[in-house]
Amino acid sequence: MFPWVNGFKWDVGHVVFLGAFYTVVMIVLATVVRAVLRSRRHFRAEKVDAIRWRQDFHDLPARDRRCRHELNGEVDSRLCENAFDCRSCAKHPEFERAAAARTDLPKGELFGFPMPLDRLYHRGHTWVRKEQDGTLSVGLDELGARLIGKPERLDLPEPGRHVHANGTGWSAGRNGSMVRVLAPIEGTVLATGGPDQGWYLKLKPDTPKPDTRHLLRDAEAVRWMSRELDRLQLLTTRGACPALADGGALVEDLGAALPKNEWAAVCGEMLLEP
Amino acid sequence: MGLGRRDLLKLMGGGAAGLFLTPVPWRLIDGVAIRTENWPGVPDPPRGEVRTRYTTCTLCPAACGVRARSVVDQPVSLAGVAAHPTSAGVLCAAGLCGHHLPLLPSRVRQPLARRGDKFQPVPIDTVAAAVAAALEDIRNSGSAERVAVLDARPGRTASLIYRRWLGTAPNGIYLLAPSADSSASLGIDIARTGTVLSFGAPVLDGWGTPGRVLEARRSFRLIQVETRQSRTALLADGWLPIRPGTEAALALGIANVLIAEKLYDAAAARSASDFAEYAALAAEFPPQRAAELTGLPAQTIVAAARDFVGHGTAVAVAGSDPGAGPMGDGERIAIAALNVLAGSIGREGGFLPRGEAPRPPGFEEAALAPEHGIADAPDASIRVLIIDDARAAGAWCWSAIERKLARAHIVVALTGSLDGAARHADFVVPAPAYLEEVEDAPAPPDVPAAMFSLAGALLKPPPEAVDGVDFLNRMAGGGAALADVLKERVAAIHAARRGEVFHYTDGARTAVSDVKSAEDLWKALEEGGCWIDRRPAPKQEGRVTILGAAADRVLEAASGRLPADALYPLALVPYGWRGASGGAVSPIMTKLYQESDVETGGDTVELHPDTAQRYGIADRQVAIVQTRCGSCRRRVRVDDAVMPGVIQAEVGPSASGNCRPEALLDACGVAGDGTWRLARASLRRA
Amino acid sequence: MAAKKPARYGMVIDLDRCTGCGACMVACAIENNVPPANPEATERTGITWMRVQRLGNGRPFPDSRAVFFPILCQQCGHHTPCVAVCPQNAVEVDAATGIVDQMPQRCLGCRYCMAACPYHARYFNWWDPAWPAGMEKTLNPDVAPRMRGVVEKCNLCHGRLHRAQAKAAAEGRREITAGEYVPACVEACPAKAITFGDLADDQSEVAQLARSEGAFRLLEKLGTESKVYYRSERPWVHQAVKSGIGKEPQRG
Amino acid sequence: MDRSYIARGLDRCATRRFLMWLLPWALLLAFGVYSAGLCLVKGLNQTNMDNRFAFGLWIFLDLTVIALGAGAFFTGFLVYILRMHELKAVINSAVVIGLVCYSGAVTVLMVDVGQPLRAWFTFWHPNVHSMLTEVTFCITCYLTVLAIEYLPLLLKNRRLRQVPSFLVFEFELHRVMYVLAGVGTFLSFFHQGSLGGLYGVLRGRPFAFREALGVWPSTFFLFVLSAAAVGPSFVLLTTWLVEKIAGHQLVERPVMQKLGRLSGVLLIVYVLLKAIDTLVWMNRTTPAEGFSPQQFYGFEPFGVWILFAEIVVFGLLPAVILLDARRRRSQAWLLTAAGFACAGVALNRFVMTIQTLALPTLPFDRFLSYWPSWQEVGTFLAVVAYGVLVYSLSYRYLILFPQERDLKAR
Repeated sequence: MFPWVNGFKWDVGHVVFLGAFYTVVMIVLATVVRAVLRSRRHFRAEKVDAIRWRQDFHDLPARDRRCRHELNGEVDSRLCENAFDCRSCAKHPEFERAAAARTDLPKGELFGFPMPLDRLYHRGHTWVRKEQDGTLSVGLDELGARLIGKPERLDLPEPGRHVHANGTGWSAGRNGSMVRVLAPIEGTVLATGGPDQGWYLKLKPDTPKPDTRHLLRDAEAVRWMSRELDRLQLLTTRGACPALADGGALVEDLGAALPKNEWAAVCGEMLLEP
Repeated sequence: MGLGRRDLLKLMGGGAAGLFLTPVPWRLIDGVAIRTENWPGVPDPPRGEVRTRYTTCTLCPAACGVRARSVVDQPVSLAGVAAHPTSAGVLCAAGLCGHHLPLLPSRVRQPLARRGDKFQPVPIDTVAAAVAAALEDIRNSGSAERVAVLDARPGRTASLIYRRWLGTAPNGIYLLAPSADSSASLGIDIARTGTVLSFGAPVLDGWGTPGRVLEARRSFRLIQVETRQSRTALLADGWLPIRPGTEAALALGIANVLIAEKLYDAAAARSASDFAEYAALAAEFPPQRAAELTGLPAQTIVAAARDFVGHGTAVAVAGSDPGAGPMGDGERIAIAALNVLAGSIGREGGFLPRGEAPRPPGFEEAALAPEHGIADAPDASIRVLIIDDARAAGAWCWSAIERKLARAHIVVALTGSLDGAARHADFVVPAPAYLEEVEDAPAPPDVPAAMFSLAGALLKPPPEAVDGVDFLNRMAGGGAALADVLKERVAAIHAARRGEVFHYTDGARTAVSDVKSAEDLWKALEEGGCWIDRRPAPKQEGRVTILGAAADRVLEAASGRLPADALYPLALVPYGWRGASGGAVSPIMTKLYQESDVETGGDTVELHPDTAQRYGIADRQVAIVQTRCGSCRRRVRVDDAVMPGVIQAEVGPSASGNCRPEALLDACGVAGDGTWRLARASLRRA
Repeated sequence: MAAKKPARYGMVIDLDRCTGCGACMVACAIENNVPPANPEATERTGITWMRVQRLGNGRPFPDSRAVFFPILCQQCGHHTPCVAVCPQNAVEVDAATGIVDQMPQRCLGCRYCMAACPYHARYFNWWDPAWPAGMEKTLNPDVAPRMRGVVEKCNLCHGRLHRAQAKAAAEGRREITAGEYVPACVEACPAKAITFGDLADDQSEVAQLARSEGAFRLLEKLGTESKVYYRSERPWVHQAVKSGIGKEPQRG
Repeated sequence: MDRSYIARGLDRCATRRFLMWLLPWALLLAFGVYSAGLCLVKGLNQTNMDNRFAFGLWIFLDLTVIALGAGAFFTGFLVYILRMHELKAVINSAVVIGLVCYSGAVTVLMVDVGQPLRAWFTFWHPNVHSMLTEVTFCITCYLTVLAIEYLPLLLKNRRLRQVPSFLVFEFELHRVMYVLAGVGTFLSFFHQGSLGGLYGVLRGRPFAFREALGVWPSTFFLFVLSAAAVGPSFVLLTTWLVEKIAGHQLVERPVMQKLGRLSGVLLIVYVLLKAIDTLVWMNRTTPAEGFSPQQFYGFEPFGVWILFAEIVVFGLLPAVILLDARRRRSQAWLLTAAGFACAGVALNRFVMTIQTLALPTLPFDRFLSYWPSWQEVGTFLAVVAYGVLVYSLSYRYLILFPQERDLKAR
């Protein structure tokens, strides 16, 4: 084992064999140590949320990773490569330019499903609204709200904490399982609300003019939402339970309507948590 | 700045990590390795001053010289004494582990009395009193009941003391243990022998004095007459596999050829008073008939006869197998007769008469009870039977002894360990075991010169040990101890000024005449030595008788021992190995009977493949051997060296428990001539 | 004086002399503190550094003949099968004596060496070594008994070699003389069937016997250069050894 | 109630039902641990091995199990080194199988040696020329590697990944996986090989002894090859088995066929080389050692048929089937062939270990028979039970088949 241990010989066999052995040990050790150090660094750099989202996104089934422009019909089939952050997407501006002539003005509701257009929508079913005071309020859109219904537990970030776009905004507990809600945009938490206030977070944006290119607005948002409703429909009917009540209107509280497991699965699907 | 717990932990962690870069932990592990290499938990051999001590082996009549390597006083290994005049530096397997015998689990450490089939400790005086009472009763009642000593090792000084005591005891009778070689007055000049014709004698396997015989092996031809392919048969120059129990027939067949072809020694024949009668008897066994009886081809018998006398002095020896007991007188005589024909009695290389170590005063033959075989004692006649050293003589068929016992009887066994015949005793007297007592060893039966060796005591006997002489003295209320008588005898030897002393320590020899005093002689013998008489000059006997009154017994033996028997078609042939068939053996002997091909073990029988097939028994299956007298379970070994129609059964220790030969030997049953070496048997799968 | 060339201790066993009495086995067991067989042991789980086997000529009665084959570690001098396989150097060939040494205290009991040995001369301690109560005091002080779970085998009576060397050293000699070192089995053999000595010394009796007519080694073609020779005058023995395996031995 | 531990959207049976499934295996494990305990406490006299049959059931099964576990390294090699991404569908499962097989084998080896407390001497005083040393070093290293490869699967568990540091660490580990896969391949190559060398070097066992190519006997390479060939087959079989038990598809069929094809290709090469090796052994190696091959097959029941079965029935036949695309498409053919391939390798290991020891080498030897004692069997069953338990738990709480959710969605 070592030169000073009984039985060790300085012959080719020993040197080659033990050499190989120690190399292997070193490589394995180095690999693991590297992994540890790097993860420590990420940890320090508060990259956790980013990484989590990247992982989640990677684990999402293909059908949930469609590019927004596919939804718009501006491209027939495209998977998003930037984890739904169009700001870092090379192709996004091109699509935008191509779609500059978007004219159709949608109305603020969908099958009696309120869809206020004064705000920007995130694909995790949250919205952002720029307030006069320059803060941003963040909330759950109607679908999200009905999905979660009345949360039994609500883990909101304490004021002063910084949230990242696509990071965990907050998580809500229902039916004994938690579901995390993605933050639509980065900013520092000023105040926290809840289902009753109609908003969940008040954020102080990092920059006076926050970049919101990655969020859905107007018609695009509506199209997306209608597709989301179809998805939900699909999901819930697979579980053969009434998600859409009479006339295709979404029931008030899916959390109550769906059996626990189904609900958890549906939440995961809709709120982009694999 | 304060040092937080966190920093402290970090420091410790770093320290631990750093430690691994230093040789310290590795050295520690190496230390552990070396420590664990010397694992404890196994017996630790006692250390101490290593000495070499000498004694003489008394486990069998061969009386081999023994060199004992001892740690302090405990012998840890035994070996032969190089250049020993008779044993020639040889010890047999049994002798090599003799130092285990005093430590056997079956060792007897205090006197025992039988209660039902258990033994319970009793004071020695109770035993002595019981025997004394019985003696008194015989004396007073004047009945014809006998007082007997059954001596497994005749010819010792102790034997003389027994015989003297029996001379005075009421109806005393001195019995030689069955299969014990009697203190015959003829030895064989084996070094000069031309041919040895052995009828079942294990010549190369512990017969006579192994060292002496094996040393001479190259110089004599060996013809082995034996049903079984024994080790001797394997190494013999010729093997005559005869049907069981037809030794006498073959002997007479050979005699027939010798006489017919005038190959015999005419002078020797003339000296025989009843040669004509013998010749007439032999005439009834022409090769043809002998062939029919023995199952050998006639020409083989003729060839054997010519071979026998064709190479210098020829001796014919009758075997007594350690497991199977002695041969019948008929066979013995028929075989002995061949020596007369060969003229080997009293000739160089033949049988030489030999004397005996001088006896101390008071032991003249007249004063002693004569030697008898067990057969000589009338049935149901023995009231008191004292067995000396039950384990020494090999296996006994207990029923042969039992039938001699009176209805009310006392059997006292003097023994070191509770096994062999001792298990049948009413009282067991804890005799000193091998190496525990100073005793003497007489000349080995095959040695042509008188000898006397002392076996010095290397170990202390247990406090309650009582030897035979001591026991007699306790009954008689006093008398000389064995040691004193031995001293007297040594004094007598010294006084005779004959022969020389061989010193085990340095292999030197000193003429007795040069030994200053009897004390010096005693000292020399006790610290390892033996006295050898000068070789007697060869001289032909005057008149000899060949058959004597035994003609009919010879005829009976010669016409075959095993008459056909429809119910019991097979022949059961027990056999044993010297030093192991008698009783419990050193546990090391497992190597021989369990972990090698040397012995098959006392729980097996061997069959020829055809025999096995006929009875539908496969190798290693268990079978039951059934005879008219009993039965026993044995594991079958199929071996095509076995004669078809024969069951070979080893008598001795076995993997499946200690040695209990009785089952088999009792199944053999005692024949008319008092032997049990053969029986008709049948076989069935268990 | 010039350093003597290393010894190659070996032996020649005369099969025509071996009576199969087993004295060698007993002497070996006593010398080397080999325990008696455990009551549950079979012929295949006992320990016999020296083991007398029986080789038959395979012919039926009355033509059947047999020889006794004392089998011990053959002290292979080349390609020593057990040395190469031991994972932790518990077996090594002593350069000075040519003796294949087993270090039970180093052995972990993987038994790979036993699978490797074509002579089946290696034995595993399936049980704790046990002697009847009180018999421990008859153990040989020069040899440590082996613990359960390790492999052991004949080392030509190591204890005796050391004793001889110690004696020589005490008398200020470098080398031990021929007769000084003799293994227990050789000393014990009543038939003097075993000749022991230094095969490297051409003058030695053993070397001459090894070269003599009728001498052979087991599995010679394996090229293990074993240092245990056998000899026999009997042609059928050579025949049986040459023909090797293939037919069941007749003895059950 | 363990829902929160099960990844979202995976169908897993109710907890109670799962426990019922675990129960018998747990009992089996307990029994096995008991028998192993007997062997450790009372010693190996509890087994039916002996001085002549120094190796028995355990070594045979160790060799087999490790060969079957080769799927782990080989699939890893294909995915991370050769970048066959479609095989990602089974890589996780393969890793678990590998971990189970290797850890099981090593545990049994620990019971098999007479002085387990000294096992580490092999590291401390290594004899680098011994195949067993190579095996010991490589297997222990590889077991560590497997454990590290298993770690990400574990950390990806729905509950555990809530812990941020776990999440990040898993992420980082995943990125260096190709290094570990490489190391694993290297190690596996050597120990699979040296397991073959184990017997090939036994000059004293002419039945097993083989000519050396370089420092290794031919069996070294045959073992590597056969292990690589049978690894995918075993992964295929287990996947199918799990599908049957779980009651729904876990892997896309093309992936299975791909595995089958890989097996087939390697198997045909192996059979070819094996045949050549056998011929060389018969006509060169054995005669040179003074034996004739017929002698070895003269002892019933181990006649020539065993050679035929090993090379043709369980070698050539499955290879041909697996190479035929049409047959491969039929599940039945695919699985039968895979089964045969595994059986073939098992038979090869059996011949190498058991038959080698059963055959005599000296004229007065007997042909030996050996039957394992219940303690031996029990100890092995413990490994099987342990394997099933670990796999079941992994299957329930970890994501072994990434395609499962999508397949379910369809």
